[in-house]
Amino acid sequence: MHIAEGFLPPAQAAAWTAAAAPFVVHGVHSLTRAVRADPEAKLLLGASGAFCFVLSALKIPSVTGSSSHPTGVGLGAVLFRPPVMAALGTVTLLFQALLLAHGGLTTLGANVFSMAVVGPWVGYAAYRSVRALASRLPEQTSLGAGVFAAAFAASLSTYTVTSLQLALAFPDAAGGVAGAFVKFATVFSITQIPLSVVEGLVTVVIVRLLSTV
Amino acid sequence: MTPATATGTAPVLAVRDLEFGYADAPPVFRGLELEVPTGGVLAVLGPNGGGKTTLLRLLAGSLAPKRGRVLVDGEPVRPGRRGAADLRRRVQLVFQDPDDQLFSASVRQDVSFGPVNQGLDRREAAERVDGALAALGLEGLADRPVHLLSYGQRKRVALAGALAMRPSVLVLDEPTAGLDPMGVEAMLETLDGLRAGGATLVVSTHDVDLAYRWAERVALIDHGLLAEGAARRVLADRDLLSAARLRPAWGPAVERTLRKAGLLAEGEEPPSTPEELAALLR
Amino acid sequence: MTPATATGTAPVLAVRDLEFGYADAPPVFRGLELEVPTGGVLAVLGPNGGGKTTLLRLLAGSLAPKRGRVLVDGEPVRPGRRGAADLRRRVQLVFQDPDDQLFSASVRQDVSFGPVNQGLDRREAAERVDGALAALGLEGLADRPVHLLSYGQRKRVALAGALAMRPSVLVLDEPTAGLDPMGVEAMLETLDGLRAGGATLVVSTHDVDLAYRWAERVALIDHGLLAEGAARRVLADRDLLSAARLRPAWGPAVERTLRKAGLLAEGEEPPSTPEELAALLR
Amino acid sequence: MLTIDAEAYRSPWRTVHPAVKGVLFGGLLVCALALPAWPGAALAGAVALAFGLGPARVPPRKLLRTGLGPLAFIATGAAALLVSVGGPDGPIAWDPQGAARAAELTGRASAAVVCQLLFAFTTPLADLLPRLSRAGLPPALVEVVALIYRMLFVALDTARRVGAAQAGRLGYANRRNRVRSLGALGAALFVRSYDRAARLQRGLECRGYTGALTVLVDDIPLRASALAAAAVPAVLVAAAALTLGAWT
Repeated sequence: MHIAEGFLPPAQAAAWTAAAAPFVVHGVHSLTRAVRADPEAKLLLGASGAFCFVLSALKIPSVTGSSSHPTGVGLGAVLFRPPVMAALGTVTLLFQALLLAHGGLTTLGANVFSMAVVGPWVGYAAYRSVRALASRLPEQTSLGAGVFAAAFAASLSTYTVTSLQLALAFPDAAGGVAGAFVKFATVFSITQIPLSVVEGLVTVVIVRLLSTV
Repeated sequence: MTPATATGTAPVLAVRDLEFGYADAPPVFRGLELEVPTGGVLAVLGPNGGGKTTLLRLLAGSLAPKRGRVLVDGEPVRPGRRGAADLRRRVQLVFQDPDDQLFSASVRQDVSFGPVNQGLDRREAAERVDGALAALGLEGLADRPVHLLSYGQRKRVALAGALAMRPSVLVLDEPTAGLDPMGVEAMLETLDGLRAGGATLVVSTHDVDLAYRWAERVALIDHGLLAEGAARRVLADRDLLSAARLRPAWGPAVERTLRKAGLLAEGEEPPSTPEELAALLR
Repeated sequence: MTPATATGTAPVLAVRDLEFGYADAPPVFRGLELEVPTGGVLAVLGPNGGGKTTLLRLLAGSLAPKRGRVLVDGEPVRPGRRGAADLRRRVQLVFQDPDDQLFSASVRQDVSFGPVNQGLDRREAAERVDGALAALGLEGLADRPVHLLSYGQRKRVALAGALAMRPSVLVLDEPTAGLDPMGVEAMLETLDGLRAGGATLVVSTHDVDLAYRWAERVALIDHGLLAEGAARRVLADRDLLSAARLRPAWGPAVERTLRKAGLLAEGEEPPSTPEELAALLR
Repeated sequence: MLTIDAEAYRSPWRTVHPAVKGVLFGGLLVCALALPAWPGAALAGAVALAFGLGPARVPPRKLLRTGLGPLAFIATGAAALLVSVGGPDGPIAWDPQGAARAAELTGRASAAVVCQLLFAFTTPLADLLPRLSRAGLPPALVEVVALIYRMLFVALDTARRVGAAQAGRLGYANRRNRVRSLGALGAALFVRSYDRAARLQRGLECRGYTGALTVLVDDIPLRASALAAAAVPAVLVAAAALTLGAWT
């Protein structure tokens, strides 16, 4: 769920950019450090970024037809760790805005905050906690549960943050920010919740296959 | 071209008045008519970018025509998803690059992808898989990981995956591309085995020599159908070949040489490979 | 094989007593000796998996030999990184798949990588880029994005990137693979232009017909060097070809036919393509 | 292929310096966001469209088709403003000011989307990305971004072909198959992306790669006068909108 160009008031767009900036700067820092240590890292990061973009462009089947969806946020967090995802996710979102018209340039900060910062961190936290809780279960089951939790939680938290961002920008006349949050969360839940489940399942298939190669 | 020749059986696959084009580009085909006779090999020849792969994908339901119809066993394919799924079940396309088709961990798992998607039960799917592996001499590789196989072996596995669907027609995009001479021979032998079993094969290639010696019929494609007919006749026509931006084959020129020199008796088959020519001279 | 023939100039590239193998596998080469004479085309032929690409990578410094040496202009390449970098500068390898070498979205930027990386100044680098693009007839595509080019065009751009390095030797892995007949002709014409300009080309292929008509010398490779010599001589030897798991070419068999039939005068060049044979018959 | 990307390379404005296009469409974008929506955003959108469809010759149908996605988001989001929740008139009620707010938001955001799209439709990323290092971004980052841009087309191509092959074997015939096929596609894509990286590493080493991917970037002359001229439409829109606004 990408916030379109011009949808946020300028002050809020700037505020979200400022909020996302430290995470992105930190991500870029760890990225440039990796590249300096090993020239091969540059090509691996290029391939990873391309992978993230294409994954996000895959059409996930859902009840309401295919929909643009931040696919791969949870998977990326598990595969590349949240700091690197902050950088790769930002590049992906920039390319989505310029090449696919998904999301905007002034709203890039807000979208980065939800999809490249909060989503990966929540997904990664979910993955670690489920793995810790399920450590006694067989490896395949524990991995599957952890990955599903990562993808589902990343997807759902992204959607929650986006709804919150919209609520802060357009508080309800009567219900205020809380009322507006309920409105936006409801409007977008029709597509986003089933998508999160399907994305969780697809991600489990991906990781299962990758762990057998 | 008549819808179905009165003399023979109906063609297993046919396209009528087909139109197709990619976005932002002039149509590749307009009013295309083509029939694939039941049994034997139809080779589709033409330059890169001339529409060979596009035609193959249209025949196999992997692309939807803008206008016109595809007919299987004389019956038009219904438009929409159901029709496309039906067409795909009956016409299987094997891609040029096997890596486009192989995405499972093991050979057996990969070959079972189609049968499982068809909703067959375990036993029946396993039977199909074993049959396809046996037909391609892949039994020994069934449990090997796909990425450890050679290019030629991967090409075979991709073919097995299509065969396991038990299609009426097998459509192969450049089945010999990237193979070395022995690999080409082995692939042709395999396909000959399928042909002998009654299969209908549609094969794209730009190897004119190969089509001349191996296909019964050829279709020359370059943004439309330039010619269609018996391989030996069409591929001996140098004007047609040059119109299709292809180069002449050795076969026809060698045959003329031999006839001129009186080295080939009336009614004797001309040699179709350098080996046969050498044997003739001995 | 003698280190450097007393009569000619020193070979531009040579390997001496070379050993190489991949981990966990028997060695591909052991005690390999090979010389690449200055100027002209040396075709490397052999089956897939026989070591063609490995040899090419060893020649170009993309793999390090376990034992033995590579010599450029008679001088051994020093071991270690510096030596390898030096070898890579003088011997440029063009991979079969252009996407293995093209990293930039813009044709001109991609071709400029080598010269800029060598530390040339802007003006000189731009000159090199323009020269390489012109030599390959790519001037019109300089500002097109790489991802919108055809496979054949991308192959040319990869070649231009190597050419812009002004190497002593160009090593090309299957430069005609995946191209259609006209694409093959165009590529050969381009390479002929480089050959006429004095370039030394090492080209791998499994197209025996192509090597027969186009290369001066050939090396047959199948886990070691089976034979090396003048193309017309080596490729007419059917036992050698069969030892290298290759199939005979049309050329030698056709030549024998013509001589037997008295259709070729003493000292007259035999036809090397079907077109030439047809012209001869007219 | 990606429509916007392919059109950008074909654009007659490709030879214009990216900064000039950035000032033109960016200026109008700022107008759309900062001025009163009526008539500011409407004017900004109309002027941007006039430039885009006029001299920049952006094909209107492709512009519309790519704009449908963000417009759908805008419509859905704005629709939420029509109602109010938890007020005195019950849990859900029409918001009397809702229609005006929704209309304002729709107009503003649509105009902004048009400005963004027109910049993207006239500015190929191959021309834009190498210039980012001059804008102060670390060169290593710019090189990685440029690599991602090149490699994503190779990966997209792979994804399309693998997807078509799966569809041919009924991989997308029902929902269950679809989940399995998409998972297999994602895994194949990941493995192939890493293989691609290793092969490109090998290929670039042969071209002398030791860590830096520096290339020659063509100089497109950037004249101050052109930059100033590109700012004029936005200034005029702002002036017009403020004067009109003062009258009404």
